[in-house]
Amino acid sequence: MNTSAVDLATTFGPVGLSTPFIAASGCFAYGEQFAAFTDLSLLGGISTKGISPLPRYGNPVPRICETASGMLNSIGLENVGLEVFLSEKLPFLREQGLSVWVNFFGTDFETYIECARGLNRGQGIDVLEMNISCPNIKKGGIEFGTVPEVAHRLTKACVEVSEIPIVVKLSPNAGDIVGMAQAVKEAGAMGVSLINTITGMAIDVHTQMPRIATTYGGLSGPAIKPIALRMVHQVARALPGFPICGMGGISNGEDALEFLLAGAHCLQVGTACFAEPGAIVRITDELRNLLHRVGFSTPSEAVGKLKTRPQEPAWSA
Amino acid sequence: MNTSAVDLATTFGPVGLSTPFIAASGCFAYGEQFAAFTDLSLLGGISTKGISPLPRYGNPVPRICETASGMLNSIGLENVGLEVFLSEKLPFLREQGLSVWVNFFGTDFETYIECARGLNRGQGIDVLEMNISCPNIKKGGIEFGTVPEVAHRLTKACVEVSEIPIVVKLSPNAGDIVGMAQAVKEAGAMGVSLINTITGMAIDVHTQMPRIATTYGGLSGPAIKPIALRMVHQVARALPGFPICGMGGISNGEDALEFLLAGAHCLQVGTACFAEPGAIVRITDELRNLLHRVGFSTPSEAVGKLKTRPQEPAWSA
Amino acid sequence: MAYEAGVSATAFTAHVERNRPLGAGYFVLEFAATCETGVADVVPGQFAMVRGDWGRDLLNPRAFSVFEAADSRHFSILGKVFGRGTKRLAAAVPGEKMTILAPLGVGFRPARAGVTQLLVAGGVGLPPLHLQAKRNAAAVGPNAVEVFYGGRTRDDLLLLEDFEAWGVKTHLATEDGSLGTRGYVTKPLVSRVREAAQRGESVELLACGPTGMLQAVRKLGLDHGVPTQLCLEEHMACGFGVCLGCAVPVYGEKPYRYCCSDGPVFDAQEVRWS
Amino acid sequence: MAYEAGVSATAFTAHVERNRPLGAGYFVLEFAATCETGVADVVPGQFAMVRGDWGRDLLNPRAFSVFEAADSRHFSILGKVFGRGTKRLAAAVPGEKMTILAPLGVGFRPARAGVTQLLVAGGVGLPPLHLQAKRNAAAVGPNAVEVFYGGRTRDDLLLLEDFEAWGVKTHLATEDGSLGTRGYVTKPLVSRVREAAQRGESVELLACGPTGMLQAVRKLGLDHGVPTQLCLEEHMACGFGVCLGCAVPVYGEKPYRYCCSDGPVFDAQEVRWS
Ligand SMILES: Cc1cc2nc3c(=O)[nH]c(=O)nc-3n(C[C@H](O)[C@H](O)[C@H](O)COP(=O)(O)OP(=O)(O)OC[C@H]3O[C@@H](n4cnc5c(N)ncnc54)[C@H](O)[C@@H]3O)c2cc1C
Ligand SMILES: Cc1cc2nc3c(=O)[nH]c(=O)nc-3n(C[C@H](O)[C@H](O)[C@H](O)COP(=O)(O)OP(=O)(O)OC[C@H]3O[C@@H](n4cnc5c(N)ncnc54)[C@H](O)[C@@H]3O)c2cc1C
Ligand SMILES: Cc1cc2nc3c(=O)[nH]c(=O)nc-3n(C[C@H](O)[C@H](O)[C@H](O)COP(=O)(O)O)c2cc1C
Ligand SMILES: Cc1cc2nc3c(=O)[nH]c(=O)nc-3n(C[C@H](O)[C@H](O)[C@H](O)COP(=O)(O)O)c2cc1C
Ligand code: FES
Ligand code: FES
Repeated sequence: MNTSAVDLATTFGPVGLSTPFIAASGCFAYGEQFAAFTDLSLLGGISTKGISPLPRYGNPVPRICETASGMLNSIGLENVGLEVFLSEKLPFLREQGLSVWVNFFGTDFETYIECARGLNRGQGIDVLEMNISCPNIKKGGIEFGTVPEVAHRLTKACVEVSEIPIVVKLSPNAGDIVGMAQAVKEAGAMGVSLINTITGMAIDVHTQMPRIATTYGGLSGPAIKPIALRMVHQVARALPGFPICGMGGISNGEDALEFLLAGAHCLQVGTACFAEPGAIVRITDELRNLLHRVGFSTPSEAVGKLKTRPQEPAWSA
Repeated sequence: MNTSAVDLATTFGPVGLSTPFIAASGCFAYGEQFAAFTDLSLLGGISTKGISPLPRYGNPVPRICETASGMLNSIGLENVGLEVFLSEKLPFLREQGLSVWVNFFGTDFETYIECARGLNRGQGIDVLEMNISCPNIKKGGIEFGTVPEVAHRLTKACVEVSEIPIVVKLSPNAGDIVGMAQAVKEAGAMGVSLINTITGMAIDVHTQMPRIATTYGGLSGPAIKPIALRMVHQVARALPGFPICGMGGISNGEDALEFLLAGAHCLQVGTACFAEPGAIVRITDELRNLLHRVGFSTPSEAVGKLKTRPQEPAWSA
Repeated sequence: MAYEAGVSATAFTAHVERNRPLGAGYFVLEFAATCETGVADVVPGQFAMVRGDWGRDLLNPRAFSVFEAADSRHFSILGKVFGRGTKRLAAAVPGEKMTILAPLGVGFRPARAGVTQLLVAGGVGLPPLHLQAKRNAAAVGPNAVEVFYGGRTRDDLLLLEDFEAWGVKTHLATEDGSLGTRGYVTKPLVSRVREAAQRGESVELLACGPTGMLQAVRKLGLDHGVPTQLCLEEHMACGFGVCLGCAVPVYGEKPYRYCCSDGPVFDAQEVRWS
Repeated sequence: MAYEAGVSATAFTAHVERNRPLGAGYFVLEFAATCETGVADVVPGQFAMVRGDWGRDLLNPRAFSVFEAADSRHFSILGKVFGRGTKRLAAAVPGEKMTILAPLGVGFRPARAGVTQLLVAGGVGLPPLHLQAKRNAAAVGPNAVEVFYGGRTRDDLLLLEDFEAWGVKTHLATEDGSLGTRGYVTKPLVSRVREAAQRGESVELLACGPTGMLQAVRKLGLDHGVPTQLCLEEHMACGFGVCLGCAVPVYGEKPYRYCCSDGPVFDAQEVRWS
């Protein structure tokens, strides 16, 4: 198949990407380990494990469990912290020739702002991806991700201290995803990432205990794809042109194209990388072939191109 | 295995059930077709396809599609209407010796009340299951299922005209499931059913059209089980003792016990019945064996018996 | 009207006895049921819902016309690799356990003396018409049926030797002209229907295949006033009338009937297609 | 400290060459990789992440100790049917394609002259210690290792003939007394450790098996000041240090290390178990 006519390069707001695929936050650590298994230069970008001002050591075990076509995790936002990230992890990422997205969070307004400000000291960061859905943080964390007004204030405060564009990663646990997107857009976010994991639970009936130590965890993988796709479509329709980075269960080229058609401008792949470290490279090839087959020559041509069904003939009775 | 010691009979508020299993609304029609494939008397009960005051003919096709470990549907609440239900469907149900739950809905306050009042004319109905999550109804339907204050008023209005206990079926699309449960409880609901389907979407990349005619549909099946279980647990913890009918992806005995442990008093099985009309009978046997194995002699003994994990030893550093 | 079997469907377990690849992604799966079933009384056009031990990923069973039913324990389906489910089925090995619901739905009307049934099959629409041809060639005589069979290329035209053995006349068409008429199967069909009209011969049309073909056959039947039965496909979750997923737009009192329980065979006049 | 291999893991495709059932749900799967891999250099205790073509239902690969590695293209695992994944693996047929990541993690320290390694295996904890016994019996001598092997019943004690062939001494225990000492394998182990202390013999403990057994071995090692390595199990999504799912509570600067990349073999002193 002659797919050389397809050029996968694209843009996400002001950010240029060699492909629409970003490795999803929390699923690629800081990229180093993947270098052994896959050619990092074939990715469009990497979103790092969420960074907080201070290091965090994460939640008790067990932290993960498998569910039907999905998995639950409660890692507890473990990360090396801002300073170690800047000095030990960022240089490696910067050298890979791909778009560097730093996912970050705080535990309150002050630490969010502190983290955004601190990351602006780093060289070569393209996007700050602000995670406002921290189910595993106790104090008030839930409001950042579910109350539009709070999200608005938080976003605004971080945008004010950042030269690097801020993309807000929304929580699917919000009742009104469009309201959330609108709120952060008005606060100056460059775009939104959606969706983060959906809060879920599993029980071991033999021990009668929750399967993960924190009782609840975040559901990811193919199981959530229909929900993710719907949310991307809702936001894309409500806020035309506003950059959306879509994710949730993408595991092959068709999944990827579904998200583009629904209105995502670029994509993240998370859970699929665990079982198959080369997943993104395979999916990239599959998308290239598929775009060619259905007649698009770039990913951006496909963005939001969902067709409406022909109306059924009117009912005669 | 001697499982005769396990007695599956249980109660749901004032309603006695021979087993905790109710066939889920919309997945068993009015029960007739299943009689050819399974022994209806082995079920605890049946919840009917949702009934509205007037017949409804449903949505354009395609109405269903498969997703990873789940399916989307947009049937459009097609049903025979109140009068035909009472005269042609209810008599059959009443004769099966099981608990009769009539799922119902309206398109506004008046038609909800009209339907609840009308169903009170029927003989042998144990529960009116009020569906307040009608994603496929255009006008304002969404508010019934997502705004606690509106749900409260609607429930109260229906409770006032009904001798038959009303159980409100909650929508997982609500941002605050506990707030919804609380609101309908205070309005006089006897209990809650949760969860209904989660709004989702799928796209056929070859035609670039939505896979179901209405673009969005309701996601059901094992994919949603972790989310359903979490919501049951949240409501059970917040409203101890308040009857909860749990559902969402139950397909075997372990799934059923998970829902009981999380706090559901009885259970519904929907999607699993399509691939296997005898699914509920199999699951009932599996639950009986499992209760015996883990040491419960009735389902109600297991309700809410989730154990907490032992604390991890303190961190020494 | 279409014809319904007297025997009702049951749910049963069956083992794959044989998986016979026919080339180009087509395969015949032969099943042995673990108990007595109603499949022996199948009416061509009736179908089975089939599901393997596939875990929860592929949730819904798949619908297949009953291709052949030797006795109450043995039957087969003819499929083609299309998506995830048919890929699994094509790879099924002898001994593999499947869950089956069959025979379901309403099938084709049998042939009767004096009326020639023109059986129009496109691609994977062959199985019910293959069975209809076999049954009626035996019961009424080889001239009671004629087969119009179209595909993309010659590899899509299967089991032609069977029709020959039964003495049933075939009219073949391929889009690439590699076998029979070049173009759609409706080309030879139109000539045949015109010819029948000129000769005052009674014919009826029975069709199964892609939607485009069915639309053309429907129009042909309606235009010429020829009784026409169409075997339709809709996405199905249950196959026995409870999910209401498989609606077919119809003319009449209600806007929809159900592919699984009112069909899959419908009268062309009833189907509400623009 | 535990011992890390010099060769790094790769992701590759392998086909099942043979599926050898060992009774009581145990099985050995022999794989042939489609390319050169690093498995030949495996250190006992290192593991493989294994996943079949299972659809999306079972999302995560499963971890298995490398049981044997003949050369850079051939290796095997020894498993036991436990849940959905091992059920699938137990039913794997020759030719079936699997995706593999191996060899991963940090394995056991090799034996050296003058120190007897007491290898403590419980149930499905056998594979890495079977390999350790074989390697070290050959490299250092049969007396360099002794095997303590426990199970519920005699059917759980596999491949005893191998140890005999290598000249390696075994101490067996079954909970029901059907073979060896009745009770836990720690019973003969405790006597052996006491005996060594009395004789001034240098020993170290290497253990793999159920958590209860590992806790007992850990306590024994710490109480007697005997160097002890434990091969741990944690739920894993990736197997190579990126999901952070497989945390192991440890003493030290940080509260957790990772079973897949820092282990699965840990020093007993490091493990933070109450
Ligand atoms: C009454 C009836 C009889 C049929 N007889 C045959 C037959 O004899 N031989 C044969 O090869 N095929 C037959 N089909 C079509 C067959 O059911 C589909 O090809 C098959 O479902 C595709 O499944 P898949 O898993 O490969 O595709 P996927 O794309 O994975 O299917 C996804 C979902 O869509 C449904 N679906 C996809 N295509 C169709 C379709 N064309 N019709 C209905 N549902 C579909 C599937 O059942 C499944 O639920 C029949 C369909 C119907 C309704
Ligand atoms: C480093 C390591 C080496 C192992 N070596 C072997 C071996 O050589 N032979 C063998 O039979 N087993 C071994 N195991 C255990 C094996 O991975 C589990 O038995 C297997 O994952 C159970 O899978 P399942 O699909 O049958 O169970 P399910 O209950 O379906 O598994 C569900 C999920 O839980 C995980 N899980 C369940 N039990 C365990 C467990 N004990 N450890 C880790 N994850 C678990 C699964 O991997 C899966 O993600 C090893 C585990 C680890 C971590
Ligand atoms: C183990 C794990 C850890 C994650 N950690 C983070 C994180 O630190 N920050 C964040 O914004 N999202 C995190 N996510 C969410 C993913 O980035 C992604 O939004 C989600 O998993 C859905 O995509 P997927 O189905 O492709 O995995 C994590 C997901 C997983 C599975
Ligand atoms: C085809 C279909 C039709 C449904 N119709 C209704 C309905 O009429 N009223 C209602 O309250 N729920 C309806 N439901 C939701 C189910 O009753 C149930 O809440 C949901 O499917 C989750 O359970 P499950 O995963 O076991 O199917 C329907 C579900 C399906 C799949
Ligand atoms: S397939 Fe369920 S009603 Fe027809
Ligand atoms: S299994 Fe993913 S970090 Fe260890």
